[in-house]
Amino acid sequence: MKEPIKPYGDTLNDGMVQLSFTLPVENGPRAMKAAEVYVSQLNFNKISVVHAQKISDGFTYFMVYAEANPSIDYSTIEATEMEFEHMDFYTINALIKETLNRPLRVVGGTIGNDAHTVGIDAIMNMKGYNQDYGLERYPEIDADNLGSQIPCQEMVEYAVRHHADAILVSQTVTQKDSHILHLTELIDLLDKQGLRDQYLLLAGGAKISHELAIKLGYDAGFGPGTLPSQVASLLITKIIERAA
Amino acid sequence: MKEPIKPYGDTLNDGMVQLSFTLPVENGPRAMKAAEVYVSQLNFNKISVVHAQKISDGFTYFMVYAEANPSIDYSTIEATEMEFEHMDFYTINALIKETLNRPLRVVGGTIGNDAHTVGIDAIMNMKGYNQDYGLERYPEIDADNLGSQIPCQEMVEYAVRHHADAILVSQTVTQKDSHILHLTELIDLLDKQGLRDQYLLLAGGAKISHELAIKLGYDAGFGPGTLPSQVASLLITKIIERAA
Amino acid sequence: MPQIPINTQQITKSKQLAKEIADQVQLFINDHASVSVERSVLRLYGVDGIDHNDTPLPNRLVEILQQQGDLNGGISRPFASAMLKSGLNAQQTAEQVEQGQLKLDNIANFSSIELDNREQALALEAIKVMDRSNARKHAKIAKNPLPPQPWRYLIVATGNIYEDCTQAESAAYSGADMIAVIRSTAQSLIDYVPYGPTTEGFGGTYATQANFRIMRDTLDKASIEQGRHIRLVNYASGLCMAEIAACAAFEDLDVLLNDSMYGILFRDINMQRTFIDQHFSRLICARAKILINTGEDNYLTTADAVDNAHTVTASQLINEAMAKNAGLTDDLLGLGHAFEINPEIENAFLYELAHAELARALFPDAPLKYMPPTKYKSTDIFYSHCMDTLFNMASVMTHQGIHLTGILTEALHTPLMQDRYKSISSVNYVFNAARGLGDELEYKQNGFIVKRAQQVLDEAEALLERTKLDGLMQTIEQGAFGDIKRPMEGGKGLEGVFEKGVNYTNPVMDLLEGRS
Amino acid sequence: MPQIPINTQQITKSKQLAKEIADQVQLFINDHASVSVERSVLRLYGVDGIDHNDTPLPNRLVEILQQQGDLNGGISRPFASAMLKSGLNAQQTAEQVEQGQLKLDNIANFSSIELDNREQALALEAIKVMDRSNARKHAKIAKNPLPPQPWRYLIVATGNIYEDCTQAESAAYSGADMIAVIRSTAQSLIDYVPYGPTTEGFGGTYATQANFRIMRDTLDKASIEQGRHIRLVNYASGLCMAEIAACAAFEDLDVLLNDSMYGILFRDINMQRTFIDQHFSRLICARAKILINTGEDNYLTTADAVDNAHTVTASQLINEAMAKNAGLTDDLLGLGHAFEINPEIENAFLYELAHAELARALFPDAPLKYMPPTKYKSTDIFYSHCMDTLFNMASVMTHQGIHLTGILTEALHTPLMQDRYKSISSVNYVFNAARGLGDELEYKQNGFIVKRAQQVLDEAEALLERTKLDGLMQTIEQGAFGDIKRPMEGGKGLEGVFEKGVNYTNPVMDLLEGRS
Ligand code: B12
Ligand code: B12
Ligand SMILES: Cc1ncc(COP(=O)(O)O)c(C=O)c1O
Ligand SMILES: Cc1ncc(COP(=O)(O)O)c(C=O)c1O
Repeated sequence: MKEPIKPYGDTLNDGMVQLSFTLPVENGPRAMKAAEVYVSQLNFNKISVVHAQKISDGFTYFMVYAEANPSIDYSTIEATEMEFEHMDFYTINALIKETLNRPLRVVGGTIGNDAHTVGIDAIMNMKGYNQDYGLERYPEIDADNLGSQIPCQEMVEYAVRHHADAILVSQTVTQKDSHILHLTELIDLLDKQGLRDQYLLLAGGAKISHELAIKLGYDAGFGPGTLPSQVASLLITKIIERAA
Repeated sequence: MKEPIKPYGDTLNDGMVQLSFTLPVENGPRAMKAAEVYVSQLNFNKISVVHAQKISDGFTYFMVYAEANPSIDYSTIEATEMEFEHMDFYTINALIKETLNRPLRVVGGTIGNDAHTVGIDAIMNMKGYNQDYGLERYPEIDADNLGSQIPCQEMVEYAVRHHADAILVSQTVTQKDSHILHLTELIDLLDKQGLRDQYLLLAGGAKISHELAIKLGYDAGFGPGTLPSQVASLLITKIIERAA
Repeated sequence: MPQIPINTQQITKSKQLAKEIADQVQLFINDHASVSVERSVLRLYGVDGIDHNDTPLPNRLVEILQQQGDLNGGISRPFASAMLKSGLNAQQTAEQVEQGQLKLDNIANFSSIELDNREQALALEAIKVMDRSNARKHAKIAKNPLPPQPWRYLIVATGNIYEDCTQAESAAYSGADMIAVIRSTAQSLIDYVPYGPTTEGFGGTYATQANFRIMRDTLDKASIEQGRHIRLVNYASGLCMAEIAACAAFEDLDVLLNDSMYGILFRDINMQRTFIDQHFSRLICARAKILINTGEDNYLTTADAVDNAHTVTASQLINEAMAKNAGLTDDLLGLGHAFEINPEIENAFLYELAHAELARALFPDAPLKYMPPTKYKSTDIFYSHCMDTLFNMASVMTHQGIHLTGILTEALHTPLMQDRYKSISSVNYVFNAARGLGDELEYKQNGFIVKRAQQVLDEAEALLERTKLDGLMQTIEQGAFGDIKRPMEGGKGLEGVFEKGVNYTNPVMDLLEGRS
Repeated sequence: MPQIPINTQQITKSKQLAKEIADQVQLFINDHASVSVERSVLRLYGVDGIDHNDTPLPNRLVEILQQQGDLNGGISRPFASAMLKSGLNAQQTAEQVEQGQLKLDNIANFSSIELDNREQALALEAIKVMDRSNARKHAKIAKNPLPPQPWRYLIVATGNIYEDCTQAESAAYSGADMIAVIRSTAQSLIDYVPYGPTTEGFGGTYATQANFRIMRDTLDKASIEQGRHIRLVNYASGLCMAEIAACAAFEDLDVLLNDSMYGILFRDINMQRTFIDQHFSRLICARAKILINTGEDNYLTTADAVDNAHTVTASQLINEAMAKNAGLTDDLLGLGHAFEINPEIENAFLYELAHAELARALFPDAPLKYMPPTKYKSTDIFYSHCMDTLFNMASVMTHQGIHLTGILTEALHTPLMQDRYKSISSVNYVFNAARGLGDELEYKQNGFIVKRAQQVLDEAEALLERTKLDGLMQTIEQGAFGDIKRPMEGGKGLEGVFEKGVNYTNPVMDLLEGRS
């Protein structure tokens, strides 16, 4: 059954959207007209340019409300979702013990020139995140957090040396797509050395989605608010899947 | 010469736009995907759905940054602009005296069921607006501010009775286009009675633009921040034009 | 815990002045009634519904009586007599009268004791309407308690009651404690209460009893879901103040906008009519325990908020005195004020604090209604959002009662669902982060804030002195409030005012005023 | 005007402890130097430019000396000798050395007096570099004065110096008083200062002397347009602290991020290297009157802001003591702290005020650098905007010096032009509306805020006691700051540290330390 949807302001399907942007023009009636024309090219009608403000010589900032024309069919929308049961600390440990009969070995860190470790620390360090223990705390997980700015080569060597089951990489800086650069570099390196299939590869970070991670060749991607137990659940679920 | 422009974030022509809107769907990965797909239909790429928040059962609010594709040619943009010199109190009075040799007669008010008078008061009452005297203060202007919620018929009768040169209408409430309804009602009434050309017709209000006023058949439209002296300047300029 | 040291003698004196002003007006009120007071009596007796022209029956009946020239005796006795004659209930009797099958002029048919008794019985039923509503609200609050103050008040205004419910659900989900359904523009100027559920309003939704019920049901569900009693607010002010109060009592409304002067100043409703109507409406509110909100905040939308701060204070004192004359207790007095100072004034926030603390000090037990910035809101919604954030801070710092949530799109449109969410997020953030701030601070003795509060009180006192001398009606004629002048005989609705005849009866009013 | 009553004896005691800690480290510093200290000397002597591999000449020359095994005598004397030999200026001499036409090992050719004199002359030139910069800045400020505090500090970070200028112009137009050009990620880990204008950085723009000049020119124009001196800020911390300070002195920078421990904790730079480098860099700052900003705010991004508030205080005291050891005066001490408490904590704002007032009370004459919320910023930019608005309020209330403008898109991306505008609008609004608030209020004696400030000071004092006993390096090894542990021999750049030989000369340092 079709489920056509549009943005909602205060009347179903009114299409109401708020936009703000800057145009490289000097403020004035022509600038406001330009903003309106521009927004009309974005498939909107009933365009109100409600605010125009000079913010530098030759630059004007606009606030716009407008009604979007398109309607999409929600029934056709599919998200790339991870499939795993979110288990708790005890269940996960028990399951690892049962399946592997040895600790699950995980190595993680922030690669490239990214120095943000708070995210990977939240997942790996004892303390964990939001009352949820980090992987280091799991008796059945051997977790090594290498820290930040780890060159990809070093990460791979470490994984090989320590017989890791999974490599966890964190990326926070996304300016000029630097996260994609680094994540791709790691995959390429693993590919080149024929190691890609040896490891579960997880990416995470504020702007990482599962969809993006899959697209880049990772096994899973984790965004904001991820709990360590989710990561651990996914790891053991995947390992059981692979074993089967 | 062509002047192609696009929104500017931090690199020329990056097309960066901020959007926010609500979709009538329950939050979750599918909802976020729907937001992304929706924005893609608005002619954007590199879409980041940076925030998704349930705000009611079955409603999710989204914050999005994305890069707009279109580029428009600024050299082709023309705004409907009023043409008049902005004169001061003394010049205007002198000019009225010189041209008309009698007071300029103005009647104004808020028509329809709109009760907002602060705008029309700002233009007409003694006190004026932002250190700029209101029309009542002009010795050469007879200004009658009828107040709010004036039925169109009453406004017209008053204008006829008092031999007005100009009718000034204010409209603030725009919900369900009620301003357009009222402004059109007045024009239709004047048309029907063959009185349209007898008066200078000015519209004003927070969401009135010159362009809109012209479209509706008014002589001029004034938006936020209008000063009484601008209105007076326009009036006398138009009267001189008509006389010529 | 008033933070601002204010001379208690000066407070007593100002309150005394306000009482004298109110008592003067009360003398006038006591001798007069209005069509809408009479219609309210009918509604409380159980008359509802409309005729084939969509005219509400209460209007039809009062019109009939008026056409007969018998209005100055009041509707109660003729209607009681008609009921005695018909032997039917109030609604059926009214229908018969409307259809011309029964007349309203047959008082003579019954003995004065018979009529007295019938009227008294009807009036007791009317009182029960109010008491039952109060009891039902108590029961709801016992299950889902009231949240701590400041109460987060949000408006819905789509024009369509069903769409309003959708918006209200969202507001409740995000934290609203009170939902006000804004009325369609100019409803206050129509001299009847529209009937049934409505879906077409401009800038708001018609206040009808059916709409009240629909929204109350929605909020009852939301209250259970959220575990806090979410109050319903509507507007009484206008030509039907008392009738709307009656409808509100039927439908368990918690709060009504109800000001003794708003209609006069902002709707150009005749002042005599307004004073009469507000009194009866407030009697109803007092009995049904409907909290009232007054509208002093509006003054600052037409007059400058620094220059006219004292008019707000003076008006609050007058509103309070009139409310007390109608039996309203402190806990029901949502006296209004606002955060409306031009943000470009240096130290605008200090002025705001001074004004807010003064109100707090004058009415320590009243759940003050604090209005957000509106007039100086920008079309740059980010800037407006900051203004609201400081307003939220002022509100929680100074322990306000009812917090009208400022909306970042105030200068643009009636709120969209997401606007409301964004705005209440700011309230939630600030209230949590600064909950205890007011209790941590002291204002410097002789500092700017303390001096400013004192100055406003001095000016208010002077205005009250003058008002007492000239009379309130005369002072309004001179434009003392909101920079707006209204003549005593001008404005809408004067034709609905009448002097009570010697034979005037209104046993509901008598009971409410404790006279029988 | 410290608002919080703090025991002055306790302050004196804490400052004494910090001084003892700093003096301990100073003993180590005095005996050591680093490659980057030597390179700074060369820069101040007038050596600039790069070789055919893009290696800066200061690096090449120090490398050559190191390869000869002569580094522990310092670069000054061999270089003076080379100049005597070549008879050319510093730059030309360096080029000849780089090209192998001149050696750095010929000290013996000249008498010790000749060498002393040449070194002394070079050092005096170096001092003039700093003094001239100071004079130029003074002249600019005389024409376009400094605005009142808190100074509105905004960042640009496009990666392209020219695009940065466009953004900086916009920021200045909207009210910025200080512009910081954020560095490309990981520049602090490269052991040289890149050369020339650059247009490709990640998350920021390379700090190069040419980039400094380009931005300074832009801001000079903006200062004239705006009628206030707009300061330029860049980052010293990292493997090139002292060199960047030297470059900054050439290009009239007003402010440098310059912390005695940031590099250790947040960049894993070796602590010995960092302590040595920061000292020389600060000597330069003191002479060129470059205000330093320390980085205690960073601790609260990795450690909890309530639990670790005292580490900020302790670190400020240590940073202050070390800065004083390098001759920096109070007016040049932009000691850092931050508004980083989880907004979900009840009364988070009260904690923030307590922390901000404590800093204010401890360092009454320092232009404290106050960082906005970053860690708990939401991707809902409206919510984040509210957080910044309360931060702005806290800043102006507590009289902070340098106000890092919080950006509503903090949790998303480096600021776009419009983000910066929206954010500074909030600052302008709050600063104007609440300018005098801090002077109007008093904190309740024994209230939450006063007690909290006292608690933090007590904890800081205890940490300083422990640090004094164990030594600063050991305390860092234990993870006392920012929840981060760093070993004494670990981290980057240790290889660049050397013990001063008996023949070590550094006449610039001698002059800066007042030893000659
Ligand atoms: C803290 C912080 C810092 C600290 C980092 C300290 C440290 N040791 O990590 C310091 C101050 C050092 C810093 C420096 C810089 N930062 Co910074 N920083 C932040 C800040 C404020 C918070 C990030 C954070 O800690 N979030 C909390 C954690 C818990 O969230 P998270 O990372 O998303 O992690 C969760 C999930 O994503 C997931 N996850 C994360 N990683 C992984 C990995 C795996 C395998 C899995 C399964 C899950 C997972 O699980 C976590 C828990 O739920 C953000 C702004 C913000 N509010 O987001 C800017 C921010 C990230 N920084 C930014 C920048 C640009 C920088 C600098 C480059 C600036 C500069 N030029 O100097 C520098 C240099 C850093 C570098 N070279 O990388 C930008 C990035 C812009 C962009 N999108 O490209 C931001 C967004 C600020 C901004 N608006 O400009 N920063
Ligand atoms: C003050 C105010 C009121 C006051 C009005 C008092 C009065 N006597 O005017 C009161 C409290 C009574 C009020 C009531 C209502 N209001 Co009202 N109100 C406002 C408010 C806060 C400010 C408007 C204002 O005074 N601006 C200042 C003046 C100086 O600006 P201005 O009108 O734009 O005028 C300037 C120019 O436009 C121009 N101009 C204006 N008119 C004319 C005419 C001519 C001829 C010329 C040349 C120039 C000109 O010159 C002026 C000076 O520069 C706005 C929100 C806001 N911040 O904008 C809401 C707002 C306008 N109100 C609104 C609504 C919905 C209502 C109500 C309908 C709500 C309700 N259902 O009860 C009621 C009923 C009013 C009615 N029937 O019309 C909405 C309108 C939404 C929409 N776009 O449709 C707004 C935007 C608030 C909101 N976000 O919901 N309101
Ligand atoms: C006391 C009071 N009554 C009524 C109203 C609204 O009435 P109306 O429906 O006439 O706009 C307000 C508006 O703010 C008010 O303050
Ligand atoms: C004192 C100090 N120095 C330097 C930096 C930035 O250095 P880097 O370029 O290493 O990120 C910061 C960051 O906030 C800082 O606080």
